[in-house]
This record gives sequence, structure tokens and C-alpha cells, in this order.
Amino acid sequence: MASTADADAVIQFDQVSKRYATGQPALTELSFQVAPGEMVFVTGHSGAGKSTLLKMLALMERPTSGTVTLDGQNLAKVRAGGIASWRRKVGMVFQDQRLLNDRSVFHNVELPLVIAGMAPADRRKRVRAALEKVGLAAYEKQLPPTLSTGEQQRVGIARALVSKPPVVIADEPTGNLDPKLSVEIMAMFDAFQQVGTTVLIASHDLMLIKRMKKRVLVLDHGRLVDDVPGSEVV
Amino acid sequence: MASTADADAVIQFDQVSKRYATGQPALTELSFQVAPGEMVFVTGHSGAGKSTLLKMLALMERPTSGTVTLDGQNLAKVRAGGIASWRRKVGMVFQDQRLLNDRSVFHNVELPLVIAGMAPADRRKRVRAALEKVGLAAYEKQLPPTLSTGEQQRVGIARALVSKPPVVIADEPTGNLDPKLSVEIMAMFDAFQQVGTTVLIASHDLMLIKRMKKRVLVLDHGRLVDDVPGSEVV
Amino acid sequence: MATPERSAETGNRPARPRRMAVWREQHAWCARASLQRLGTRPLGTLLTITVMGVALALPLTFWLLLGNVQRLGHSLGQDPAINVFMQPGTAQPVVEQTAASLRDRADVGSVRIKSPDDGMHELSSTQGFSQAFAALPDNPLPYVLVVTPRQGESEAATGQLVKVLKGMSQVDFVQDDGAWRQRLHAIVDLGQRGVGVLAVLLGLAALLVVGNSVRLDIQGRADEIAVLQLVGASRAFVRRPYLYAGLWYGLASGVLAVLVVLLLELTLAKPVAQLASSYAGGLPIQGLGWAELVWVPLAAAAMGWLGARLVSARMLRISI
Amino acid sequence: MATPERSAETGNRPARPRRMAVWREQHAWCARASLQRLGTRPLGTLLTITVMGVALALPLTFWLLLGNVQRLGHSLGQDPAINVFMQPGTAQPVVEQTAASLRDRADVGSVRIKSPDDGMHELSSTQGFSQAFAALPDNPLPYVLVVTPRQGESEAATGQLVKVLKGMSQVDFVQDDGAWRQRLHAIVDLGQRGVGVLAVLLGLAALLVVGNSVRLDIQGRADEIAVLQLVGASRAFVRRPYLYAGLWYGLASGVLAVLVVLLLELTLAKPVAQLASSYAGGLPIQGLGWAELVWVPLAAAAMGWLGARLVSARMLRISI
Ligand SMILES: Nc1ncnc2c1ncn2[C@@H]1O[C@H](COP(=O)(O)OP(=O)(O)OP(=O)(O)O)[C@@H](O)[C@H]1O
Ligand SMILES: Nc1ncnc2c1ncn2[C@@H]1O[C@H](COP(=O)(O)OP(=O)(O)OP(=O)(O)O)[C@@H](O)[C@H]1O
Ligand SMILES: [Mg+2]
Ligand SMILES: [Mg+2]
Repeated sequence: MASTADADAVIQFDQVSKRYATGQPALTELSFQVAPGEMVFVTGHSGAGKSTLLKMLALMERPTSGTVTLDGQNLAKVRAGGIASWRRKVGMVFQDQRLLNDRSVFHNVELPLVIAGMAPADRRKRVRAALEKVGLAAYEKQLPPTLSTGEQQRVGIARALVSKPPVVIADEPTGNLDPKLSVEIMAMFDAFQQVGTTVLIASHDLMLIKRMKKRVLVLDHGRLVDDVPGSEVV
Repeated sequence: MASTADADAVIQFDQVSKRYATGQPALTELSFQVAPGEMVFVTGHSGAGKSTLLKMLALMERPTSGTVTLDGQNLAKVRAGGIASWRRKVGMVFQDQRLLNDRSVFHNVELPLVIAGMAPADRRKRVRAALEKVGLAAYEKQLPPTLSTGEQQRVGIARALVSKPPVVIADEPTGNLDPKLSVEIMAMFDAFQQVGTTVLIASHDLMLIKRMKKRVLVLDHGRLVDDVPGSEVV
Repeated sequence: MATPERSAETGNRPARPRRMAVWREQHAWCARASLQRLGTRPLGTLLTITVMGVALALPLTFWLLLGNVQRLGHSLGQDPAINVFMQPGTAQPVVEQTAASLRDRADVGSVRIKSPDDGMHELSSTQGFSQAFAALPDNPLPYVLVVTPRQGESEAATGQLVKVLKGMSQVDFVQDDGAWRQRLHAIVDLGQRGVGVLAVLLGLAALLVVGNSVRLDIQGRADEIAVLQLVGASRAFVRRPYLYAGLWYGLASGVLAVLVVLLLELTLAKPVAQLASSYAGGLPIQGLGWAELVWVPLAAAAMGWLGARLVSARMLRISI
Repeated sequence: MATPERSAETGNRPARPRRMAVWREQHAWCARASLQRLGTRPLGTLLTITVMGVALALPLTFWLLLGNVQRLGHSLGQDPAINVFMQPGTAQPVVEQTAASLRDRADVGSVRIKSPDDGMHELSSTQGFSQAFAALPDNPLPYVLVVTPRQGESEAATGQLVKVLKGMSQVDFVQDDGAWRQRLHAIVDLGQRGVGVLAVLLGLAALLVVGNSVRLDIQGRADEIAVLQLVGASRAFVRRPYLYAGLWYGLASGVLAVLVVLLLELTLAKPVAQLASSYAGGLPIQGLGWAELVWVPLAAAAMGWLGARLVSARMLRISI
């Protein structure tokens, strides 16, 4: 919960508060840092502010006060023209999937690569590999509405990881998955962390979090009430 | 797993199979019965067929073969004109919420009562009570997109229960809720069961299921592989 | 949800006397909701209404135009007189006898006798000849019978009459304004046909715009409609806001159409007045009446409702 | 995702030489995708195109009409001759001298001398008088100078010329077809003004339809657009399919508009031919040329693209 600047930190929250137009504050004076290549869980009750925290890193919300820094860049200073290119650097898994319902699974996963301007042949290889990893190789031609919710969630995970972004943010990525699959998906995130990707995951699945033995940030009504290092997770 | 008819059963699946247009079968020769006022969990891996099973009871999918009977009525015989009135008898919690995003929380929960033609004053009382129970009394004027996913899920639960339907079907109702809230919501379903409502819940949260000590149907690749009575759940 | 203890009285079927109240409540609810919904995106609503209004204004304009062209054709076609020139020197009694016999014919409307003096007078009034003819010692002009065919006679029947007139004794020759009449008929026919084609096209366009707007509206709300249907709303319930939207669209665009036509009338008032005066006030041009001011918006509203009905019937079918 | 080991070369920024290829690939991808998308709901696409096509066909029709009305006015107004009646008995040399002095004037186009014999001949050819005048012992008609003002002279200048002519010696009186010319001007003016107003309204309507269709399209795909923006698509990328959709809409409706106008021409061919023949082939009516067949669809496509651009600019802004 240190609020002092750390030049090495890839993610840095400094006294960040967020109050939506409608009501009580969603986040209150939040300060923490995440080192490059670290994997961190964010947990807390429903409405604690987990999604709000992650959304700021994906430039979906701006803090009301305080500064959020990602990769040394103050997010408050990103202009409208820079939002798109910024989001390309952050792989995001959304709590509500957010897939294109009238495009095939393949197309959905391919999207970040098309946007990045990768050549078609390379795209195909990467997309196939990603779908293989989440166990959906057989579903590439289907439309998302014809998948089970858990399958859709895995499409979203494949899409977030396919472009190998330096930072991955996942909001409740296993909320619709059974325990066995949840463990497999977590192993994938772990593999990404192993090669230097910074991973931030919001989850309320305490069993899973305990099993992973990573650093855990605990939110309660928008306040950071605990910051447990991986070694101390039991 | 008895496939013989039981006049008392409120829900009855007899050799039900479902194969979607796109691929492999989602359900295979499923047979089971649920007695009136019983509370049953349906569990299984992602893509096992839980949602497909529940969707048939809400007339959202038709079986490819076999018969589904609800309250003594063969669902295959319900005509287009009867679908709406049928659905009014089944309170459904959807895995993906399905709220009206441009109407207030209050309006969303009020909807089944408006459709049923209840007088405005009665509606207000009932809606307020339901929102109170799911802990969202303070959110009644907000639009669903301004709620956290867990809050949205609770709006969906309130909407399914507000009209006190004889049968309640819930697809992963606690998928986005923290453990403490999950237990509270389950207690609500339990209370409904206590007064004679038949409750069918799909969930992959084994901890929660074990805790509730109710009958559990286990699906595996569309097949019913286990049917554990509440007394034997450990 | 209240207390679960009362969960047995679940069906929520309203008692008979409440049925009407429910129906009224739901309608009022939908009418208001659809209006509010249109209000939440004022620009889009305005755009749709403008497109529809213009599309409606045009058939209305053409309808007015058609009426005027027909009336014009009628008033100009009123006098398709045939001039029968008697042989020079034919005596007046013979001329009058011929006229009388012609008046007895079924295909003749009226016969007027123009004496040589009348002819000279007429000719003199054509300024250029006044002095020239004043100097003539003798009137060289013949008697002329001005024969008007019975009103409503066809072109062919008139041709027949001309033939008969030509065959009569004492008749020098017959002058039929056939070319002029043919030309007028061609103009009126061209106008009517053109206006008819355009009015049909535009009426169609207006209906398409209503239907298309509602269709896109429904398409844009597919999610919401799915939710309503899943919660048990009947087709009538789901459909109602769109029918009301069609109604509001139609009503507003009908009012707009009337305004556009009135504006058009205003713009054209000056040249029309000029034209009318050059015809010595003989052009009976008519604009929108009070009746149209009322029934056009009402008809447009009905059309909007109907268009919404047609489009929504197919799209809002509940199925599994 | 392949092997995580290569996760360090993440940015995916294409190398410089690939930039153009990327641009071309993305454009081709979008053009195809937007066409496919229109194809997935053929009825709706057809409806939109029909509405737009009709909306475009109408200004096109009126534009043609305006051209023809103007040309008609021009050809009819070509011969606003002024008849100058010399006093009876004026000698031929005096007449020719007067004509010569008139030809020197800057505001006079041409002067033709009509002798008494010419006049009698003309009068005789008006059938009714042939025999009557053949019997006349003496020709009572005067010399007439047919004066045509220089082309392009204003109404006022012509009035001035008439005044001068009236004041000349040996001139009996001047017959100016003023009333007739005034009437023609009123008709042409009315036509031009009406056609102008309608063409502007319809052009506006067509633009509104394009814009509105694309706007509704964007509105109906709000979810999809949000997803694209969240995944890091630039505004240009998100916008491109809509620009292409506008382009396809415009192109198709331009073709439709041309077809509608050709159909209209076909429908009106008979009455127009009739009218033209009654004017002895003097009406220079023109339809669509080859040039229009090409540039109308192209202009419509450009208009569709522009309409889509205008609408999408505001709607697709990426913000937090
Ligand atoms: N509309 C559809 N069209 C085609 N296939 C479908 C459709 N809906 C579901 N399926 C397939 O049927 C299988 C069962 O789906 P279902 O949604 O019932 O699973 P589930 O048990 O609810 O899974 P989850 O826990 O992920 O929600 C899946 O393999 C899925 O891909
Ligand atoms: N767009 C918004 N407008 C207004 N209030 C919002 C908005 N988004 C979230 N909130 C409120 O902010 C609080 C935190 O929301 P957030 O989505 O961050 O919670 P969460 O921890 O992700 O919860 P969950 O586990 O249910 O997803 C909630 O009380 C929610 O109602
Ligand atoms: Mg959340
Ligand atoms: Mg499911």
C-alpha cells in the first residue's frame, strides 16, 4: 500500500478515488503498485470496486482524483486520439464477454490482430493456437450466441491474449467456468506471467485465489483493506 | 433417474435429447423428475448442457426428441400463442442477466407485474420489497449499465421472484457474486422453496452446492451421470 | 416478493372488472413510453419525421397540382367550337333554317349565328385591320355558324359531326379547331399521367419510410424485445410501443407535410397570381382547404400506425 | 497466442513497408464486410435503397423537367417579333429606308419587310378568308415591318424600342405581342420556381435519407462499436464499414434512380410524342443522356459516402 513512486512499477495507483455521477464513491484513495511481470488478484464483495479499478487501466473510466500510471504514462494525459493505441497495449477480458455476436469465434479472436495490421497468414496461425489453448478449436466457425456462457468467456480470454500484450487485465475470467476449467485458465495466465507479462485479475473465487498463491489486493466498499503477498496466501 | 411417469411431478424429462443445428448433441437421453416444492441443483462442466436444460423449461429451446412436461403439460404442444402466458408461470434468472438497459432498476423488476396487469400501487409495494431482499433498495432509480455485474445479477433475481411464480429457474444466479452474498441469495431461494415453489438452479459452484444440501443433478457432455439426493450430499 | 407465505396465489390473473382498467393502463403506459423514447433521441426523431414529412408533402403537392391541372383542362376545353362558313351570298333565312336543323341534332350543344357584320366587327377589333377594312366599300364576309358539340362528346363523335357539317348544302367549308384541341388534350394528358406516376411513387416512398423507420427501430431494440418476450410479454404488449411510435411519426410528419405545402403555396403565390392575371383571372387555382389541414395529419397518423403494424407483424412473432 | 516465450515482441506495430499493405488489406476487408453485412438483411437493405433511390429519382426528374421547361421557354421566346404597320399608301422606298435605319439600331436584331401582297397571301392562307378576299378588287393592306429585338434584350429594353417605333413618322401603329410574351414568362417563371423549390426539397430529403440510414445503422450496432473501440480499434477503423455502407447505399440507389427516371421517360414517351407532334415537332424534349447514366450513380455514391461521414463523425468519437 506504499504511495511513494517506484520507477520500476508498471502499474501505479496514487490516491485514486472514483465517484460515479449517480451515487456513493466506488473507489476511495486507492494506492498500490504492480511491478513488471507480476501477477496480482483483486478481490472483494460484489460492488466493492474491482471492475472500476480495472476499467481505469483500460481507459474505460477516468479517476475523479489521484493519478493512475501505466508503463510510466499518466493516464489522465492520454488524449482522445491516443485512447485506441493505448488500449491495444492492454489485453482485457471483460466480465460480460463483449464479443461481436454476428461474427464467428475465429473472427472475434482475430480482431486485435487485424487492428494491429498483422498479415493474414500470421493471424490465422496465432488465432488457431489461441483457440486451441482455451479448448475451443472445434468452435471456430460458430457465432458467440451459439456457445455456452463459459465457452464465450473463453473466447474473450483468447481474444485478450492473442496479441500478446505487455499487460493483461481480466475481470472475473472464470466466473462462468467450472472448477477444473478455472484452474486450467489460471495456468494459462500464469504461463503468460512467466514470460514477463503483467497480469491483473479480478475474482471473487477465494478457493482459486488461495490455490494460485499470488499477491492479493482486497477491496471493501472501494477501499484497499488488505494487500497480501503471494508468499503469505494460505 | 426414473423414466416412468409420475403424476405428482411438476417437472418431468423423458428421454430428452437436444442437438443444435451447428454440431454435436448438447443433451442426450435425459430423464428425471422434480416433485412440486422441490429444490434441485444442476451442475457440470462448462458446455455440459445446464443452460440448455433450463432453457427448455422456459420454452427458449425445443427438445430434438423426448418429452418435457411442466405442470402436467407437454411443452411440445404449446403453440406460438401460448408461449407468452406459459413463460409468465416460470420465473427465470438468466446467466447473462438480460435486463432492459434503458429502463431503471425499478422498472426492470416491475416488468412482470405490468405484464400480469397488477395495479400500480400493489406493483410498487412488491417491487420495493423484492429490491430490499436482494440489497438493492438504494439503486432503484439507476440504469442497469451503471451497476456492477453482481448488482445486475441481483436485479435479475428480483425480477424472477417478484411475481411469485410457481416454478423458478435460475441459471448460474451467483456466478458474479462473492461467497457471502451467494449464501444470502441461496437462502432466498430456499425461503421460496419452503412455501411450495419448485426451484431449479444451474451452478458450477460446488462449495455452495455442498453447503445447501439439496438434490443435485450432475451433467457430463449432455448426459445425466449422477442424481444425488439432498440427504447424501457431503 | 413481499412475504413468501402468499406464494400460492401466484398466477396474477386480474379479476374480470380489472381487465378494462389493465388494458387502459397498459395502453397509456405504452403511448407515454414510446413518446418518451422518441424524445430521448430528438435529432433522430426529427430526421425521421422530416424525411417522412417531405415524402408526404410531395404526393400532397402533386395531388393539388393534379386537381388544378384537371380543372384547367376542363375550363379551357369548355369551348371547342366549330366554325361553319356558309357560301358567300347565302341568304339569312337559309342560314337560320340550317342553324335550326343543326340544333335538333343530338350531338350538337348550341349553334350561334355570326352575321357578316359581326365578322367585320370582329376582324376590325383585331387592331391591324381597323383602318384597312373601314375603307372597304362592301362587306366580303360570309355568314358563319358557330357550332358547339354537346358537352362530353368524344373526340371521335366530334370528328363525325365535322364530317356531317362539311357535307351540308350551302356550306362553303368547316373550320375545326382540332389541332388546338388535340394539343390541349395532349398537355392535360401529359400532366395527368406524369403527376399520377409521381404521386404513386411518392406515396409508396412515404409508406416505405414509415415502415423502414419502424423496422430499424425494432431491429435496434432486438435485445430489449427478446427480454420482454422472455419475461412473458404477449406479442400485443411488445408491439404496442412500435404502433404508437408509428402513430406519432405519422401524425408529426403529416403536420409537417401540411406546413411544407402551405410554404410552397406561399412561395408560388406571386407567379401564380401573375399567371392568373395574364389569363384575365380565368385560372381557378386552389390551395389546401381546411378539411385537408385536418385529415392529412390524421390520415398520416393512420398510415404510420398501419406501416408499423405491417412491419412489426412479421418481426415480433414469438417463437421458440 | 502461440508460445508465450515470444511475448516480449508484443506491440505488433507493422514495419514501414507493410503500412500500405495493411491499409489496403483493412480497406478491402471493410468493403467486403460491409457488403456482406448489407447482404445479411436483404429486405432492409432493399428498403433503404428504394427509399433513397426514389428520393434521388425525383430531383433528377425535376432537373430534367427544369431543363426542358427552360429550353421550351427559350424556343418559344425566340420570336418576340414586333409588327410595325406603316400608314396605308406609304411607298416602298420609304418603307425600305425606314427598315434600313432600324437595322442600324443596337437593340434591333433583324427587320423583315412584309408587303401588302405578302399580307394578303398570309390572310388568304387562313382558310376562312380565301374566297372572300379573292373577290376584292384592290389590296387594302399596308406595308408591315416585322422587327425582332436583339436576342437577350430585356423586357424593359423591348418596351423602350416599342416606344421609339411608335414615335416614327409614316408608322400607323405598332403591334407588340406583349401580353402573350408576359404570359409565357409567367408560365416559365412559375415552372422554374416550382421545380426549383421541389428539387431543393427533394435533394435535401435524399441526403437526409442517406444520413438517417447510416445513423440508424450505427445506432443499431452500438454494442459492436463499443467492443471494437475497447479492443483498440481507431476511429477510422470503426468508421470505415459505415462509410462503405454509405457508398454502397448511394451507388445502388443512384442506379435505381436512373432506372426510375428511364421508366418515367418510357411511361411519358407517348403523350410527349403526341404533344411534340401537335407542335409540329417544335418541342425539343430531352431525356437522360449517357453522361447522366454514369455520373448520377457516381455522384450518389459520393453523396452516400459524404452523408455517412457527416453522421458518423459525431457518433463514433472515442471517449472515456
Ligand atoms: N444456440 C446454440 N447453437 C448451437 N450450439 C449451442 C447453442 N447453445 C449451446 N450450444 C452448445 O451446446 C453445448 C451446451 O451448452 P450450454 O449452454 O447448455 O452449456 P452450459 O452447461 O450452460 O455451459 P456453461 O457453464 O458454460 O454456461 C455447448 O457445447 C454449446 O456450444
Ligand atoms: N457506470 C456507473 N455509474 C454509476 N455507478 C457505477 C457505475 N459502474 C459501477 N458503479 C457503482 O460502483 C460500485 C462499484 O462497481 P464495480 O463494477 O467496480 O464493482 P465490482 O467490484 O466489479 O462488483 P461485481 O463483483 O459485482 O462485478 C457499485 O456500487 C456500482 O453500483
Ligand atoms: Mg465487476
Ligand atoms: Mg450455461
